Amino acid sequence: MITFAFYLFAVLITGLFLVTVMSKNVLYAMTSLAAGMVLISGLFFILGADFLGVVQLIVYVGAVMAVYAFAMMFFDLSRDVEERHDKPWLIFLLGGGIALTLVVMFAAPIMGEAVHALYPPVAGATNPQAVGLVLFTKYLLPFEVASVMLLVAMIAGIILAGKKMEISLSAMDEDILPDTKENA
Amino acid sequence: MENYVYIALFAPLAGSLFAALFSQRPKALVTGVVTSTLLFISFVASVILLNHVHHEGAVHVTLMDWISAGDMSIPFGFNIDQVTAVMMTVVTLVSTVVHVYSNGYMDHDKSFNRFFSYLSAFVFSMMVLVMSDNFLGLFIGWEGVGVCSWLLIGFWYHKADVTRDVNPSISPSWAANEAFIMNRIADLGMLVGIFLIYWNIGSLQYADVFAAVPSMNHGMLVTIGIFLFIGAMGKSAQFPLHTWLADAMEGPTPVSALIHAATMVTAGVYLVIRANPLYSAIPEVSYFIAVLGTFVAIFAASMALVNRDLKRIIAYSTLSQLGYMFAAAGLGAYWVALFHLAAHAFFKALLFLGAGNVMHAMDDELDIFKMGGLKKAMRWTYLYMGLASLALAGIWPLAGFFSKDTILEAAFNEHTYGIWLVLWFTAGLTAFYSFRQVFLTFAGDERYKPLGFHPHEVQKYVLWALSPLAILAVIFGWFKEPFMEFVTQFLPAYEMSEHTEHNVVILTVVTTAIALGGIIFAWMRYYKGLKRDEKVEQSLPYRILLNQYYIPILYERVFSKPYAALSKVFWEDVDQQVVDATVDGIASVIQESGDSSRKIQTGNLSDYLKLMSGGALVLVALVLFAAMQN
Amino acid sequence: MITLNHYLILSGLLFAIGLVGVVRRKNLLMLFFATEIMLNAANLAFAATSSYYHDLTGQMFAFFIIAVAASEVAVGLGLLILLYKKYGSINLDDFTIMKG
Amino acid sequence: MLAPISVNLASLNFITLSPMLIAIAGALGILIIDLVKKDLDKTLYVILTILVLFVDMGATLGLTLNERGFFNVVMIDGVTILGELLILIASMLFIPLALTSKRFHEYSYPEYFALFLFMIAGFQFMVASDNLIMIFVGLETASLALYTMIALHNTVGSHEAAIKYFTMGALAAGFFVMGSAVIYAVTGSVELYDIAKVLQERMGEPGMMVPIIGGAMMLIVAIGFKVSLFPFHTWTPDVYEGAAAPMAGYMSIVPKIAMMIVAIRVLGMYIDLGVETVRNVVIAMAVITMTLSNMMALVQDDVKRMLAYSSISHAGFVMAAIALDTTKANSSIFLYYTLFLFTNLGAFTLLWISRHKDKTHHARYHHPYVKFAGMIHIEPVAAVIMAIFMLSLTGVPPFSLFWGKMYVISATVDAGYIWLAIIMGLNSAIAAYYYLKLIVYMFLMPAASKARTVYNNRSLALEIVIGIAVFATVASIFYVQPLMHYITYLIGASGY
Repeated sequence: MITFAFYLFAVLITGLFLVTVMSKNVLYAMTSLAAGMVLISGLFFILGADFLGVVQLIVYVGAVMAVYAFAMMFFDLSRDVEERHDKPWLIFLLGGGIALTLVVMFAAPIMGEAVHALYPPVAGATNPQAVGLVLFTKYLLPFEVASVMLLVAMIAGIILAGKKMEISLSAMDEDILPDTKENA
Repeated sequence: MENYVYIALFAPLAGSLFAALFSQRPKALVTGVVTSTLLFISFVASVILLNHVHHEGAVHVTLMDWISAGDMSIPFGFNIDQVTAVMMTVVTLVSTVVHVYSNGYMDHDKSFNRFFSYLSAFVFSMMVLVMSDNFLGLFIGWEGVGVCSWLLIGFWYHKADVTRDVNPSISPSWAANEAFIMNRIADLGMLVGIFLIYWNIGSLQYADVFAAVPSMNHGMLVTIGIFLFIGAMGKSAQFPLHTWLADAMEGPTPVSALIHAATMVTAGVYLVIRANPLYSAIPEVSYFIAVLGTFVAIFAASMALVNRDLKRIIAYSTLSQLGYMFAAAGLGAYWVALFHLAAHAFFKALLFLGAGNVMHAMDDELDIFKMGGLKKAMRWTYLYMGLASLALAGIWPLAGFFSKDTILEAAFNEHTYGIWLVLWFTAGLTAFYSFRQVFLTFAGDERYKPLGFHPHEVQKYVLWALSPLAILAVIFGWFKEPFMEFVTQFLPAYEMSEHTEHNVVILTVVTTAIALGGIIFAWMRYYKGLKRDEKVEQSLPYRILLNQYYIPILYERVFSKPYAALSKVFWEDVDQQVVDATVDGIASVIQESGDSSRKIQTGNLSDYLKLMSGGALVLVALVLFAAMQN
Repeated sequence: MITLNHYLILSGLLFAIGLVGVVRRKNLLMLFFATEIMLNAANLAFAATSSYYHDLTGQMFAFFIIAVAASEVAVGLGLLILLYKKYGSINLDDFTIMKG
Repeated sequence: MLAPISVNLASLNFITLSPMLIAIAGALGILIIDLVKKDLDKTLYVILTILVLFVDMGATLGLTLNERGFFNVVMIDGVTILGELLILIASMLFIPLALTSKRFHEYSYPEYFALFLFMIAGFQFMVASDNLIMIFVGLETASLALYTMIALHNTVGSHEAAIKYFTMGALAAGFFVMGSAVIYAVTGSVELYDIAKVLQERMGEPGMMVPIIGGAMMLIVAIGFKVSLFPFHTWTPDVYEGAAAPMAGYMSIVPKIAMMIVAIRVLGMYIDLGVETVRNVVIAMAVITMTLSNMMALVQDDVKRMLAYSSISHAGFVMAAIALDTTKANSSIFLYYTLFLFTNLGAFTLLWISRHKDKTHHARYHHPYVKFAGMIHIEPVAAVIMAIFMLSLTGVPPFSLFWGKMYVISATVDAGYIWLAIIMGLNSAIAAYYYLKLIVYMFLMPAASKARTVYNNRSLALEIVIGIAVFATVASIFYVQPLMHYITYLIGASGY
């Protein structure tokens, strides 16, 4: 059953992501990306990483895709996008080469006796509980830093898309600059 | 004591940097004052060190481990022993006087500040040269003084080239280049010597090197000695690399006084004195040095006999005196060489600065045939130059008497009577040309009047500044005994044999007699005025001497012209077609590979991403091959 | 029986697909989609390894990758909006002033 | 029900976190000040930032060697301390460059200074950990702030620069996580000391070398991107050209040194394990990088672009030393970058001073060579200083980088890589050509047009920064020895 589910998901995800990278239509690309991510969260559930699956759904499919959707509207990309490709063979050579080498690499007997689980799930805990236990002890610091990173990203997003960027103090001549106080 | 070492060393550097700050600005008196003051501070520190060394022995300072790459380690340090202390004191004293003097001399020069910057930089390099405790530091100072000398000789680089008939030095920039190239040739020899030392001994510290000398192969010592001496020959302008020194007189006169009389040219002598354990071990090379020095002494003196150029005469006399120093050093009388070096520095600097005064008064005219009777206008300068000439001629009780006499005694003592005879005769020539110059300049009829010159004495403070040199030129010789005791704490003592002691009075009388004879002869011929003798002036010997034995022209014919012709051939046939093509080829290959690799940088992000992915693919694919090997 | 290798190979394939997108796309928005695919491929590898080793570290890494992806989207879209407002294009062929 | 976990606060060793916490607190403080009172002068923010950096430096100096904190996520060893100090010194020299006499866009944002401090915290986390997760999060925090700061310059070039950097950075991040995933799959851990242990055991297993080295290669892509090794360097010249000059100078130092520290930790681990492929690949890339970028630098018309290629070349030079993985090589890297920091930031600051709002001498470039023609006649002091920087970059003694080059080359020789040392020497010789080209322009060419080359972006703050840089460049002879001593002590103490 799991075998079947894996292959089904694998084929679907691969197909959907191929659509994402090959389609000329942004809407198709984005929809297939979202669908592919939903299916990946399905794989997460199969793997028993329930919490990760939920996060994947909420953050990716919920937040990130929503942002992309807004962006798409902003950029007015409902038409097919025009892309010029000089050497299509090069692209597939690169992609195929990487795929081949990665497949060879991952075909190695990865699982080994020497590997010991350092942070096994606590017995009797559900996956979110176990994740929480590790996340808020061992990985508390990266977690906090991630919050700083999100703050940075928020500030960056706000000021980059902000109104103040519309004129450039760096390019305008000094005497015609508006007299903004903070620049005095 | 360490602090004094640093003060003495870095005060000139500070002065130079300070003056450099103003280099593009119009004249600012402050640069002259500050650099002079710093030089004086350096002088005071040197004297304190001299005193310290006298009472407590040598001071050694390690600044840092300078180069430590792999197995190579050269600590960068300074060693102030007796010889160094004497050199430091002489250098800083003369430099201080020259700095003060330059304030007056360069008063109207628009590059006043730049001049002081160079001058102080020179002193700094010279201090590095004498203070370093290893050959590499010496070499760096050596190169430093070379560069400063080049800058200073060519200080008036804007003067155009003229033919050799008008000005034997052609032009300041020509003279500067000549000096630099000659020195370069010699420095190459020196560098080879230093490499050989490192190669054989594995260290460049004087202490290590000289400790290793006794255990070394004699042939190698001779080779090293010769190569080092080639370096010394360049810097001290020994035959056949001597032509640059006279031409270097194109530089401002204070430069001539400082660099080409008192300090830089003595670097070669210093090197031989410094390397005395080496040269003591190779008597054949030392003997050659003595012979060469003797030859240069008379050779240069002979050219001074007929020259009409005030500064060139002094330059030749410098050459001649350097010959004396080498003769003494070559004979093993190192302390005598050092003694003459110091004494010579004082009176020769005085002579040059006096000549500078005359030049100033005569609007840069240097032909002594056009002077005469200047003593009325320039009483003090006359006195100074007279004193300095007496000292140079070796008249008792002035400095030159003691130092030169001792050299002659040493020559006698070594039973090298040939050397003694030549040096003795040269002493007469020296007296003659010195006073020929003095009398033609200051005594007799006032030949300048019809030519429309209005000479005047220089500023008071300049004359005052010269007084220390004048005093030392007179009294320095009286300190012969203490000086000997002091420096022989470090240098090998040189004792006269019984035989010499026995004859010392006779020797002194004989030497003084020929010197007096030279002066009297000059007095008879020139005191009353200039009487030109056409027949003599047309005679072959006279013309040979006047044309410096045709050596510069010979060099031009033998080296420069064929070299130019050869260059032309090489340039047209070999260079353009082979070398140029090769060099151009390499250059254009580099340029082209730059241009073609530039194509990687298309500016298109997509191409960058492709390149990056391609690189990643290659790396990961490489793994498969690498793993197959394992 | 599905082993870890199955998951990893799938992850490798997805990564390659993402890479194809990155080198193929000229439209920056769609290029960003491709980078998301690459990050997701890594997520999958982490989650699978985590599950097969019974070790939570992999899930932690995946969790942080999601956070990073979200942040990158914010900054990237900020930049895109800036570009679009200034130049009316988000095609990277239009940004080739600097080269050579 | 799960038993509650109690964590002993003392065991967290909070002190190890203090440098980063100070930077973050400073950034938050700036944001709050901006919220409370708008339109404050940028000078205030500059001073505040410098103050925070000073406190940060104090905290860094107060760290004890070889400590771990926060569940072993934070690791303080000699390399960490050196890295943090270099980051802070470069930052302290960078931030006063905001005080120009002309106004530039980025400095009108108080957020700029907050982002700057966040970025520093990110880099500090990156160098203070051997946990791949922590390194990744720190790296991304810093990078995102950096992209934004570049874009905030708000010129055509800076927009293009930011998008190029961002996109390639995203690809590099992809490789980083994929590489980490491979390593995790092989070892079950993301902590380097643990990874090393497991790898040691697993290297003998048949067929395992492929994923073991493969993971390393993918990390090399990410590392190579950040330190700009060929073929991942392509962003560098474009981004430097588009970014403001101080930012370009900063980027040539801080992100690179942070990533080099990661490289020392990660690649050093592989080399210690005897994976020669990693060493050979890094050396090969380093050699290609320095040679190629030297060639490219030769044909540039713009000084800033030339300096960009030159800094790629310097990075290649240093990466070659990283591949040697000896204590001496690792020490010489830090010496090199300390000296490079002052010289390069100084050179970029001089470009900054000469910056005009419009492009005065060239259609595309702000700092073409012709702009500096005859500079000796217009600004003699600046010309001499620039010449000193160029000579230092060339490696002319006694200026600072000579010592750096000498130590790196001698470390190479000591490690037995004579041919590599020769290539390094040859490359330094080629490099002399393009540095001297600028000197020739400044000293021997007639001045272009006097009025347009007045360096009116100068201000006291910039002059002070240049003064410090010149001093460090010229006086290096006096401090190289003790500095090297200190660096060797720290590196040796942490076992690299």
